[in-house]
Amino acid sequence: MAVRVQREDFDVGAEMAAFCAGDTSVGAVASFVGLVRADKTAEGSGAVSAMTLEHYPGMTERQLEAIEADARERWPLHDVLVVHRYGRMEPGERIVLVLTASSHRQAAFDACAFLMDWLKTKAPFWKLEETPNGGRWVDARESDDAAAARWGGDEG
Amino acid sequence: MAVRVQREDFDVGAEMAAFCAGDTSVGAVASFVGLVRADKTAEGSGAVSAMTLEHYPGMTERQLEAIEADARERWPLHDVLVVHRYGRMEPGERIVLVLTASSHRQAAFDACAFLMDWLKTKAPFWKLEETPNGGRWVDARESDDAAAARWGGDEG
Amino acid sequence: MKILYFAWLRDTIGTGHEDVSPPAGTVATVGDLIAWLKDQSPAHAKALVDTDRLRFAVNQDYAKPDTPVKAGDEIAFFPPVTGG
Amino acid sequence: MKILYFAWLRDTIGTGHEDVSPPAGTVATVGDLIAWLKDQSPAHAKALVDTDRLRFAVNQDYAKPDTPVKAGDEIAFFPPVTGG
Repeated sequence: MAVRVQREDFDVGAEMAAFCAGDTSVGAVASFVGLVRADKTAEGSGAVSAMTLEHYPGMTERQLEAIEADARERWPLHDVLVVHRYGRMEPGERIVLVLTASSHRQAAFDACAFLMDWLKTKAPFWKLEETPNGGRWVDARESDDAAAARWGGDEG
Repeated sequence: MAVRVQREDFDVGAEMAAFCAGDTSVGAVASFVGLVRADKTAEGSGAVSAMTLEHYPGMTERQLEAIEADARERWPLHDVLVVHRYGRMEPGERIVLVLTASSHRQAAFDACAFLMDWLKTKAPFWKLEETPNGGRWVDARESDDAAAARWGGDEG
Repeated sequence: MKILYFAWLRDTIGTGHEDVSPPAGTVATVGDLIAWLKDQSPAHAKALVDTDRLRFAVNQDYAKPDTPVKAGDEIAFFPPVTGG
Repeated sequence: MKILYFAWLRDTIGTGHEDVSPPAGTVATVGDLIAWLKDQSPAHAKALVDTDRLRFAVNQDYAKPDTPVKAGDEIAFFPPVTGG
């Protein structure tokens, strides 16, 4: 059980090396890294020069832990790690890391995708983009709601 | 376009750091690492103390490149890396790494799962397990064929 | 009650947090609280006008308009989340 | 023709590669080659008896029983793959 919300960057290699080290029943580790895209804005308001991720301290950790507990109920996971940053980040910077370990690859893949889908719709983070036209709060995307809905049992 | 077949271990952190570095249109990197499991044997012939992966030099690279090209036709991928080891490995050792980069997470996840499913059924590798009862060639699993079939268009 | 605002709600209202004490008997639910807050200033009214665009939490759990609230609770208002 | 065997086929046949030159006119396809090889030794016959358990490649591409073969080709026989 590991969920971290932090301002500083994370080292994917170091996180992965420490992740379920020495557990020889793990056959599959899936991971996801989300990065700041320079072309992220959808409204044609120009390239994104940076973004600031705001969060709700306390509730964010609480929701991430709830999402992680849910993933562990759905799949036989040996370990899970979620690291999510907040604060100002420039294009190319890492925002989020999800790692899942299981005996078999399908459980690791599915749990990793599930964690990202639910995190996108439940974890209290908000993106403020810096564009040539000024700051702009990113709108939630219906496609993210649809992605989360496919897992069913959304009690949020 | 990168496919490597090698005896030596790989460094996931270093591979990921070099992967599509500086491409600020990448928003999502999915990865998969397959590891040797101590409990891998299905026939109750005892714990696996090690396994040796045999391959078909030349054809292996050729098939991995074909699978990668197929993934690139199906999804808008910025980069793909497949590293697969051969030779003797003990429980806990890394066997295979797949990295996929895309603008959006669903393409990265799907392409990564697709590459693993097809690699499992098309790339000419064979596992010989060392068990207390001697060496044993691992049988192909029907579940792997089923996993590969869900992507359709299998021309292999 | 401790009220928190995030993202554009904070920008519109002009503060990220405020302590409020609605008169006894006026606010029993999140919905009551929204109605009461909207009367506090034009900025509040503007930020809270469209409840479809709002999400709320009571004591750091997602809540609904009929979720009960009481003195001492931490109640947060924010837009749909956009992390990850 | 250069013939390659992998995994348990190599163990059963006792070699990983051999060069063969079937008499002219006898081997036009992979299926013909399998039939000819099975006559070369009891070990060949045993390894190649169940074509459902076999996979084959001609010049490093997956092939079928009716895939043509000719002198100079590299033809490989192996079990279903189990990598990853």
